[in-house]
Amino acid sequence: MKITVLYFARIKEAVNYSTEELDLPNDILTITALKNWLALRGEVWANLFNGKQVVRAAINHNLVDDLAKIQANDEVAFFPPVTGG
Amino acid sequence: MKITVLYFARIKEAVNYSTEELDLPNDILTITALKNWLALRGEVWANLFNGKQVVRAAINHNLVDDLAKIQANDEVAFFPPVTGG
Amino acid sequence: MTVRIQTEDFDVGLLLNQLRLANPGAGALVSFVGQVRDINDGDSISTLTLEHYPGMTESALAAIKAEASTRWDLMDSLIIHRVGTLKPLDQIVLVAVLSAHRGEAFKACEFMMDYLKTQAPFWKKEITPEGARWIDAKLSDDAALKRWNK
Amino acid sequence: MTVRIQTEDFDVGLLLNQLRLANPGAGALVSFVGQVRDINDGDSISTLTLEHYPGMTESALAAIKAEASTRWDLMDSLIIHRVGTLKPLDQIVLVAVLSAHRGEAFKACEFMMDYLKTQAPFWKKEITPEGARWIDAKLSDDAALKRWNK
Repeated sequence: MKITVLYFARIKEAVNYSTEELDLPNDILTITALKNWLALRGEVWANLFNGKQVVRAAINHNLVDDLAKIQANDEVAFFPPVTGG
Repeated sequence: MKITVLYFARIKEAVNYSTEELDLPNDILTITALKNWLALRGEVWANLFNGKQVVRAAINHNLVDDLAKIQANDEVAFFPPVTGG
Repeated sequence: MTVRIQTEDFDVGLLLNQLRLANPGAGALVSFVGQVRDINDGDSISTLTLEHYPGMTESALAAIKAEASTRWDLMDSLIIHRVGTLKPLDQIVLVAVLSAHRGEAFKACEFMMDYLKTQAPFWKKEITPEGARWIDAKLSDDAALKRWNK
Repeated sequence: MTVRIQTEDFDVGLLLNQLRLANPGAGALVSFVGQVRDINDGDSISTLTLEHYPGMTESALAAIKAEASTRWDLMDSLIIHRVGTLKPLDQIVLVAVLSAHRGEAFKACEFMMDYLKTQAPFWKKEITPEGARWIDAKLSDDAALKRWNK
Protein backbone atom coordinates (compact mmCIF):
# COMPACT_ATOMS: atom_id res chain seq x y z
CA MET A 1 0.00 0.00 0.00
CA LYS A 2 1.04 3.58 -0.58
CA ILE A 3 1.66 6.00 2.26
CA THR A 4 3.32 9.36 2.78
CA VAL A 5 6.06 9.61 5.40
CA LEU A 6 7.23 12.86 6.99
CA TYR A 7 10.34 13.46 9.11
CA PHE A 8 10.91 16.31 11.53
CA ALA A 9 13.65 17.99 13.56
CA ARG A 10 16.79 15.96 14.19
CA ILE A 11 15.36 12.98 12.30
CA LYS A 12 14.75 15.13 9.23
CA GLU A 13 18.34 16.39 9.49
CA ALA A 14 19.72 12.86 9.82
CA VAL A 15 17.84 11.40 6.83
CA ASN A 16 18.36 14.68 4.97
CA TYR A 17 14.87 15.07 3.60
CA SER A 18 11.45 15.85 5.02
CA THR A 19 8.96 13.74 3.09
CA GLU A 20 8.69 10.72 0.81
CA GLU A 21 6.01 8.58 -0.80
CA LEU A 22 6.40 4.90 0.00
CA ASP A 23 4.84 1.75 -1.42
CA LEU A 24 5.02 -0.66 1.50
CA PRO A 25 5.45 -4.45 1.23
CA ASN A 26 2.31 -6.35 2.24
CA ASP A 27 3.65 -7.35 5.64
CA ILE A 28 4.36 -3.81 6.86
CA LEU A 29 1.18 -3.10 8.78
CA THR A 30 2.23 -1.31 11.97
CA ILE A 31 4.53 1.51 13.06
CA THR A 32 6.90 -1.07 14.54
CA ALA A 33 7.08 -2.97 11.25
CA LEU A 34 7.63 0.25 9.33
CA LYS A 35 10.42 1.34 11.70
CA ASN A 36 12.15 -2.05 11.34
CA TRP A 37 11.82 -1.90 7.56
CA LEU A 38 13.25 1.63 7.40
CA ALA A 39 16.14 0.53 9.65
CA LEU A 40 17.28 -1.81 6.83
CA ARG A 41 18.13 1.15 4.59
CA GLY A 42 21.62 1.65 6.00
CA GLU A 43 23.57 2.92 8.95
CA VAL A 44 21.86 6.30 9.35
CA TRP A 45 18.45 4.64 9.23
CA ALA A 46 19.46 1.79 11.49
CA ASN A 47 20.71 4.28 14.10
CA LEU A 48 17.41 6.11 14.00
CA PHE A 49 15.00 3.21 13.88
CA ASN A 50 16.70 0.32 15.69
CA GLY A 51 14.87 1.25 18.88
CA LYS A 52 17.88 2.73 20.69
CA GLN A 53 16.51 6.25 20.50
CA VAL A 54 13.00 7.46 21.11
CA VAL A 55 11.22 8.16 17.83
CA ARG A 56 7.61 9.27 18.21
CA ALA A 57 5.09 8.58 15.47
CA ALA A 58 1.87 10.17 14.28
CA ILE A 59 -0.67 8.82 11.82
CA ASN A 60 -2.84 11.39 10.10
CA HIS A 61 -1.90 14.01 12.72
CA ASN A 62 -2.62 11.82 15.76
CA LEU A 63 0.15 10.73 18.11
CA VAL A 64 0.19 6.92 18.13
CA ASP A 65 2.19 4.19 19.82
CA ASP A 66 4.27 1.69 17.89
CA LEU A 67 1.52 -0.93 17.79
CA ALA A 68 -0.75 1.37 15.76
CA LYS A 69 -1.91 -0.03 12.40
CA ILE A 70 -1.07 1.71 9.13
CA GLN A 71 -3.63 1.95 6.34
CA ALA A 72 -3.36 2.87 2.67
CA ASN A 73 -2.93 6.61 2.03
CA ASP A 74 -2.04 7.33 5.63
CA GLU A 75 0.26 10.23 6.43
CA VAL A 76 2.84 8.81 8.82
CA ALA A 77 5.25 11.13 10.62
CA PHE A 78 8.38 10.35 12.63
CA PHE A 79 9.92 12.84 15.04
CA PRO A 80 11.79 13.17 18.34
CA PRO A 81 9.88 13.80 21.58
CA VAL A 82 8.32 17.25 21.29
CA THR A 83 9.76 20.34 23.01
CA GLY A 84 7.41 23.25 22.43
CA GLY A 85 6.02 25.81 24.83
CA MET B 1 -3.99 51.20 78.88
CA LYS B 2 -4.66 53.28 75.81
CA ILE B 3 -5.23 51.73 72.39
CA THR B 4 -6.62 52.75 69.04
CA VAL B 5 -9.48 50.72 67.59
CA LEU B 6 -10.45 50.68 63.90
CA TYR B 7 -13.62 49.29 62.33
CA PHE B 8 -14.08 48.30 58.69
CA ALA B 9 -16.78 47.39 56.18
CA ARG B 10 -20.13 46.30 57.60
CA ILE B 11 -18.84 46.67 61.16
CA LYS B 12 -17.87 50.27 60.51
CA GLU B 13 -21.33 50.89 59.05
CA ALA B 14 -23.03 49.28 62.06
CA VAL B 15 -21.13 51.22 64.70
CA ASN B 16 -21.20 54.30 62.47
CA TYR B 17 -17.61 55.36 62.88
CA SER B 18 -14.25 54.08 61.78
CA THR B 19 -11.86 54.75 64.60
CA GLU B 20 -11.70 55.59 68.30
CA GLU B 21 -9.14 55.97 71.06
CA LEU B 22 -9.91 53.79 74.08
CA ASP B 23 -8.55 53.67 77.60
CA LEU B 24 -9.10 50.05 78.61
CA PRO B 25 -9.85 48.80 82.13
CA ASN B 26 -6.97 46.82 83.62
CA ASP B 27 -8.60 43.44 83.08
CA ILE B 28 -9.05 43.81 79.30
CA LEU B 29 -5.95 42.04 78.06
CA THR B 30 -7.03 39.98 75.05
CA ILE B 31 -9.13 40.34 71.92
CA THR B 32 -11.82 38.17 73.51
CA ALA B 33 -11.96 40.40 76.57
CA LEU B 34 -12.09 43.52 74.39
CA LYS B 35 -14.95 42.06 72.30
CA ASN B 36 -16.91 41.18 75.44
CA TRP B 37 -16.33 44.63 76.86
CA LEU B 38 -17.46 46.35 73.62
CA ALA B 39 -20.57 44.12 73.54
CA LEU B 40 -21.72 45.83 76.78
CA ARG B 41 -22.17 49.15 74.96
CA GLY B 42 -25.68 48.36 73.70
CA GLU B 43 -27.67 46.36 71.22
CA VAL B 44 -25.69 47.23 68.07
CA TRP B 45 -22.44 46.37 69.83
CA ALA B 46 -23.86 43.24 71.44
CA ASN B 47 -25.04 41.99 68.04
CA LEU B 48 -21.58 42.51 66.59
CA PHE B 49 -19.44 41.24 69.44
CA ASN B 50 -21.49 38.57 71.23
CA GLY B 51 -19.79 35.86 69.14
CA LYS B 52 -22.77 35.10 66.89
CA GLN B 53 -21.07 36.57 63.85
CA VAL B 54 -17.52 36.18 62.67
CA VAL B 55 -15.49 39.29 63.49
CA ARG B 56 -11.83 39.06 62.55
CA ALA B 57 -9.22 41.04 64.43
CA ALA B 58 -5.81 42.48 63.67
CA ILE B 59 -3.26 43.94 66.06
CA ASN B 60 -0.74 46.35 64.54
CA HIS B 61 -1.60 45.12 61.04
CA ASN B 62 -1.28 41.40 61.81
CA LEU B 63 -4.26 39.08 61.68
CA VAL B 64 -4.65 37.50 65.12
CA ASP B 65 -6.98 35.06 66.81
CA ASP B 66 -9.15 35.99 69.76
CA LEU B 67 -6.64 34.79 72.35
CA ALA B 68 -4.07 37.35 71.21
CA LYS B 69 -2.83 39.74 73.90
CA ILE B 70 -3.33 43.49 73.64
CA GLN B 71 -0.59 45.89 74.73
CA ALA B 72 -0.55 49.62 75.37
CA ASN B 73 -0.61 51.77 72.22
CA ASP B 74 -1.66 48.84 70.01
CA GLU B 75 -3.72 49.51 66.92
CA VAL B 76 -6.55 46.97 67.08
CA ALA B 77 -8.85 46.50 64.09
CA PHE B 78 -12.17 44.66 63.81
CA PHE B 79 -13.61 43.61 60.46
CA PRO B 80 -15.64 40.91 58.69
CA PRO B 81 -13.89 38.05 56.89
CA VAL B 82 -12.01 39.57 53.95
CA THR B 83 -13.26 39.42 50.36
CA GLY B 84 -10.64 40.92 48.06
CA GLY B 85 -9.19 39.66 44.83
CA MET C 1 9.18 43.05 43.80
CA THR C 2 6.22 45.40 43.61
CA VAL C 3 3.02 45.72 45.63
CA ARG C 4 0.58 48.48 44.73
CA ILE C 5 -2.84 49.49 46.04
CA GLN C 6 -4.43 52.06 43.78
CA THR C 7 -7.73 53.48 42.59
CA GLU C 8 -6.55 53.83 38.95
CA ASP C 9 -6.73 51.08 36.37
CA PHE C 10 -3.53 49.28 35.34
CA ASP C 11 -2.10 48.17 32.00
CA VAL C 12 -1.60 44.41 32.18
CA GLY C 13 0.34 44.17 28.93
CA LEU C 14 2.79 46.88 29.97
CA LEU C 15 3.30 45.43 33.45
CA LEU C 16 3.81 41.87 32.23
CA ASN C 17 6.28 43.04 29.59
CA GLN C 18 8.27 45.05 32.14
CA LEU C 19 8.45 42.08 34.49
CA ARG C 20 9.43 39.69 31.72
CA LEU C 21 11.98 41.87 29.91
CA ALA C 22 13.83 42.72 33.14
CA ASN C 23 14.55 39.02 33.69
CA PRO C 24 16.19 37.36 30.68
CA GLY C 25 16.79 34.18 32.69
CA ALA C 26 13.07 33.66 33.22
CA GLY C 27 11.20 31.30 30.93
CA ALA C 28 7.75 31.35 32.55
CA LEU C 29 5.36 34.16 33.40
CA VAL C 30 2.04 33.22 35.01
CA SER C 31 -0.52 35.88 35.77
CA PHE C 32 -3.99 36.24 37.21
CA VAL C 33 -6.35 39.09 36.37
CA GLY C 34 -9.59 39.44 38.29
CA GLN C 35 -12.40 41.49 36.80
CA VAL C 36 -15.76 42.73 38.09
CA ARG C 37 -18.47 40.37 36.81
CA ASP C 38 -21.72 41.80 35.44
CA ILE C 39 -23.85 39.35 37.43
CA ASN C 40 -23.27 37.97 40.92
CA ASP C 41 -25.56 35.57 42.76
CA GLY C 42 -28.17 36.13 40.05
CA ASP C 43 -28.33 39.92 40.34
CA SER C 44 -26.87 42.38 37.87
CA ILE C 45 -24.13 44.52 39.34
CA SER C 46 -24.10 48.31 38.91
CA THR C 47 -20.95 49.01 40.87
CA LEU C 48 -18.54 47.25 43.16
CA THR C 49 -16.79 49.23 45.89
CA LEU C 50 -13.61 47.94 47.44
CA GLU C 51 -12.69 49.11 50.92
CA HIS C 52 -9.35 48.25 52.49
CA TYR C 53 -7.24 48.82 55.58
CA PRO C 54 -4.45 51.17 54.53
CA GLY C 55 -1.15 50.12 56.01
CA MET C 56 -2.20 46.59 56.84
CA THR C 57 -3.06 45.86 53.21
CA GLU C 58 0.41 46.73 52.00
CA SER C 59 2.09 44.68 54.72
CA ALA C 60 -0.24 41.69 54.15
CA LEU C 61 0.49 41.68 50.41
CA ALA C 62 4.23 42.07 50.99
CA ALA C 63 4.07 39.12 53.41
CA ILE C 64 2.24 37.02 50.81
CA LYS C 65 4.89 37.79 48.21
CA ALA C 66 7.69 37.06 50.67
CA GLU C 67 6.14 33.73 51.67
CA ALA C 68 5.77 32.70 48.01
CA SER C 69 9.45 33.54 47.46
CA THR C 70 10.53 31.29 50.31
CA ARG C 71 8.43 28.39 49.01
CA TRP C 72 9.39 28.56 45.33
CA ASP C 73 12.34 29.71 43.26
CA LEU C 74 10.91 32.89 41.75
CA MET C 75 12.67 35.62 39.79
CA ASP C 76 10.13 38.35 40.47
CA SER C 77 6.48 38.89 41.26
CA LEU C 78 3.91 41.65 41.28
CA ILE C 79 0.63 42.37 43.06
CA ILE C 80 -1.59 45.28 42.04
CA HIS C 81 -4.99 45.64 43.67
CA ARG C 82 -7.51 48.37 43.06
CA VAL C 83 -9.72 50.00 45.67
CA GLY C 84 -12.64 52.41 45.34
CA THR C 85 -15.69 52.09 43.14
CA LEU C 86 -15.52 49.89 40.05
CA LYS C 87 -18.03 48.76 37.44
CA PRO C 88 -18.51 45.49 35.55
CA LEU C 89 -15.54 44.55 33.33
CA ASP C 90 -13.18 46.74 35.34
CA GLN C 91 -9.98 45.05 36.41
CA ILE C 92 -9.66 44.45 40.16
CA VAL C 93 -6.37 42.68 40.69
CA LEU C 94 -3.25 41.52 38.91
CA VAL C 95 -0.90 38.94 40.37
CA ALA C 96 2.05 37.95 38.19
CA VAL C 97 4.90 35.56 38.92
CA LEU C 98 8.08 35.08 36.92
CA SER C 99 10.22 31.97 37.24
CA ALA C 100 12.74 29.93 35.29
CA HIS C 101 10.18 27.14 34.82
CA ARG C 102 6.42 27.01 34.66
CA GLY C 103 5.57 24.63 37.51
CA GLU C 104 6.80 27.00 40.20
CA ALA C 105 5.23 30.04 38.55
CA PHE C 106 1.79 28.38 38.40
CA LYS C 107 1.93 27.21 42.01
CA ALA C 108 3.20 30.52 43.36
CA CYS C 109 0.61 32.57 41.47
CA GLU C 110 -2.31 30.44 42.70
CA PHE C 111 -0.87 30.44 46.23
CA MET C 112 -0.63 34.23 46.21
CA MET C 113 -4.24 34.56 45.04
CA ASP C 114 -5.50 32.09 47.64
CA TYR C 115 -3.67 34.01 50.37
CA LEU C 116 -4.78 37.38 49.06
CA LYS C 117 -8.43 36.23 49.07
CA THR C 118 -8.31 35.15 52.69
CA GLN C 119 -5.59 37.21 54.39
CA ALA C 120 -5.51 40.65 52.81
CA PRO C 121 -7.89 43.22 54.32
CA PHE C 122 -10.18 44.06 51.42
CA TRP C 123 -13.97 44.11 51.53
CA LYS C 124 -16.40 44.31 48.62
CA LYS C 125 -19.78 45.98 48.55
CA GLU C 126 -21.92 45.72 45.45
CA ILE C 127 -24.82 47.83 44.25
CA THR C 128 -27.58 45.82 42.56
CA PRO C 129 -31.16 46.70 41.56
CA GLU C 130 -32.10 45.30 45.01
CA GLY C 131 -29.83 47.76 46.76
CA ALA C 132 -26.38 47.65 48.32
CA ARG C 133 -24.92 44.53 49.89
CA TRP C 134 -21.60 43.46 51.33
CA ILE C 135 -20.19 40.36 49.72
CA ASP C 136 -19.71 37.48 52.14
CA ALA C 137 -16.43 35.63 52.35
CA LYS C 138 -16.57 32.21 50.69
CA LEU C 139 -15.94 28.93 52.46
CA SER C 140 -14.35 27.72 49.21
CA ASP C 141 -11.63 30.35 49.66
CA ASP C 142 -10.78 29.02 53.11
CA ALA C 143 -10.68 25.51 51.64
CA ALA C 144 -8.39 26.70 48.85
CA LEU C 145 -6.03 28.19 51.42
CA LYS C 146 -5.79 24.97 53.45
CA ARG C 147 -4.21 23.16 50.51
CA TRP C 148 -1.04 25.19 51.06
CA ASN C 149 -0.51 24.20 54.68
CA LYS C 150 2.96 22.80 55.04
CA MET D 1 -11.86 29.83 21.10
CA THR D 2 -8.69 30.67 19.22
CA VAL D 3 -5.60 28.67 18.28
CA ARG D 4 -2.89 30.39 16.29
CA ILE D 5 0.54 29.31 15.04
CA GLN D 6 2.49 32.27 13.75
CA THR D 7 5.96 33.65 13.13
CA GLU D 8 5.03 37.20 14.25
CA ASP D 9 5.11 38.39 17.83
CA PHE D 10 1.83 38.88 19.71
CA ASP D 11 0.47 41.58 22.02
CA VAL D 12 -0.35 39.93 25.34
CA GLY D 13 -2.12 42.96 26.79
CA LEU D 14 -4.37 43.33 23.76
CA LEU D 15 -5.21 39.63 23.61
CA LEU D 16 -5.98 39.33 27.32
CA ASN D 17 -8.17 42.43 27.21
CA GLN D 18 -10.11 41.12 24.21
CA LEU D 19 -10.69 37.79 25.91
CA ARG D 20 -11.74 39.41 29.18
CA LEU D 21 -13.97 42.16 27.81
CA ALA D 22 -15.91 39.75 25.60
CA ASN D 23 -17.00 37.81 28.68
CA PRO D 24 -18.60 40.00 31.34
CA GLY D 25 -19.60 36.93 33.35
CA ALA D 26 -15.99 35.89 33.82
CA GLY D 27 -14.18 36.83 37.00
CA ALA D 28 -10.86 35.07 36.50
CA LEU D 29 -8.27 35.24 33.73
CA VAL D 30 -5.16 33.10 34.10
CA SER D 31 -2.40 33.28 31.52
CA PHE D 32 0.98 31.80 30.80
CA VAL D 33 3.64 33.52 28.70
CA GLY D 34 6.80 31.63 27.77
CA GLN D 35 9.86 33.57 26.69
CA VAL D 36 13.24 32.60 25.24
CA ARG D 37 15.80 32.56 28.05
CA ASP D 38 19.22 34.10 27.51
CA ILE D 39 21.02 31.11 29.04
CA ASN D 40 20.11 27.43 28.81
CA ASP D 41 22.07 24.57 30.36
CA GLY D 42 24.86 27.02 31.13
CA ASP D 43 25.34 28.32 27.58
CA SER D 44 24.26 31.69 26.28
CA ILE D 45 21.64 31.47 23.56
CA SER D 46 21.99 33.41 20.31
CA THR D 47 18.80 32.19 18.67
CA LEU D 48 16.12 29.59 19.19
CA THR D 49 14.40 28.10 16.16
CA LEU D 50 11.02 26.43 16.50
CA GLU D 51 10.02 23.84 13.94
CA HIS D 52 6.53 22.36 13.88
CA TYR D 53 4.32 19.96 11.96
CA PRO D 54 1.81 22.13 10.08
CA GLY D 55 -1.65 20.63 10.22
CA MET D 56 -0.97 18.36 13.16
CA THR D 57 0.04 21.29 15.38
CA GLU D 58 -3.28 23.05 14.89
CA SER D 59 -5.28 19.90 15.52
CA ALA D 60 -3.22 18.98 18.60
CA LEU D 61 -3.71 22.44 20.12
CA ALA D 62 -7.44 22.40 19.30
CA ALA D 63 -7.69 19.00 20.99
CA ILE D 64 -5.92 20.32 24.09
CA LYS D 65 -8.34 23.24 24.32
CA ALA D 66 -11.33 20.97 23.79
CA GLU D 67 -10.15 18.55 26.48
CA ALA D 68 -9.67 21.42 28.95
CA SER D 69 -13.21 22.59 28.21
CA THR D 70 -14.65 19.17 29.00
CA ARG D 71 -12.77 18.99 32.30
CA TRP D 72 -13.48 22.49 33.60
CA ASP D 73 -16.19 25.10 33.25
CA LEU D 74 -14.39 27.65 31.08
CA MET D 75 -15.78 30.70 29.31
CA ASP D 76 -13.05 30.98 26.70
CA SER D 77 -9.42 30.15 26.10
CA LEU D 78 -6.63 31.02 23.74
CA ILE D 79 -3.39 29.43 22.54
CA ILE D 80 -0.86 31.34 20.46
CA HIS D 81 2.47 29.70 19.65
CA ARG D 82 5.26 31.13 17.57
CA VAL D 83 7.46 29.23 15.13
CA GLY D 84 10.57 30.26 13.26
CA THR D 85 13.73 31.85 14.63
CA LEU D 86 13.52 33.78 17.89
CA LYS D 87 16.06 35.45 20.16
CA PRO D 88 16.37 35.79 23.95
CA LEU D 89 13.45 37.70 25.55
CA ASP D 90 11.19 36.98 22.58
CA GLN D 91 7.79 35.61 23.49
CA ILE D 92 7.21 31.98 22.47
CA VAL D 93 3.75 31.07 23.65
CA LEU D 94 0.63 32.49 25.26
CA VAL D 95 -2.03 30.30 26.86
CA ALA D 96 -4.92 32.15 28.48
CA VAL D 97 -8.01 30.77 30.19
CA LEU D 98 -11.10 32.66 31.27
CA SER D 99 -13.53 31.29 33.84
CA ALA D 100 -16.10 32.46 36.37
CA HIS D 101 -13.79 31.52 39.25
CA ARG D 102 -10.05 31.28 39.64
CA GLY D 103 -9.59 27.64 40.66
CA GLU D 104 -10.76 26.29 37.32
CA ALA D 105 -8.82 28.87 35.33
CA PHE D 106 -5.55 28.02 37.12
CA LYS D 107 -6.01 24.28 36.66
CA ALA D 108 -7.05 24.53 33.02
CA CYS D 109 -4.17 26.85 32.09
CA GLU D 110 -1.55 24.61 33.69
CA PHE D 111 -3.17 21.53 32.14
CA MET D 112 -3.05 23.12 28.70
CA MET D 113 0.63 24.00 29.09
CA ASP D 114 1.51 20.50 30.32
CA TYR D 115 -0.30 18.97 27.33
CA LEU D 116 1.20 21.44 24.89
CA LYS D 117 4.71 20.65 26.15
CA THR D 118 4.29 16.90 25.62
CA GLN D 119 1.68 16.47 22.87
CA ALA D 120 2.00 19.31 20.39
CA PRO D 121 4.53 18.77 17.59
CA PHE D 122 7.04 21.56 18.16
CA TRP D 123 10.82 21.14 18.29
CA LYS D 124 13.41 23.63 19.47
CA LYS D 125 16.94 24.08 18.17
CA GLU D 126 19.21 26.59 19.81
CA ILE D 127 22.35 28.28 18.57
CA THR D 128 25.02 28.78 21.24
CA PRO D 129 28.71 29.72 21.08
CA GLU D 130 29.32 25.93 20.99
CA GLY D 131 27.18 25.56 17.86
CA ALA D 132 23.65 24.39 17.12
CA ARG D 133 21.84 21.81 19.24
CA TRP D 134 18.37 20.37 19.42
CA ILE D 135 16.76 20.69 22.82
CA ASP D 136 15.89 17.36 24.40
CA ALA D 137 12.45 16.70 25.80
CA LYS D 138 12.36 16.80 29.59
CA LEU D 139 11.35 13.90 31.80
CA SER D 140 9.85 16.50 34.15
CA ASP D 141 7.35 17.40 31.43
CA ASP D 142 6.18 13.81 31.16
CA ALA D 143 5.86 13.69 34.93
CA ALA D 144 3.84 16.93 34.88
CA LEU D 145 1.48 15.41 32.33
CA LYS D 146 0.83 12.28 34.39
CA ARG D 147 -0.74 14.34 37.17
CA TRP D 148 -3.73 14.97 34.91
CA ASN D 149 -4.55 11.31 34.28
CA LYS D 150 -8.15 10.69 35.14
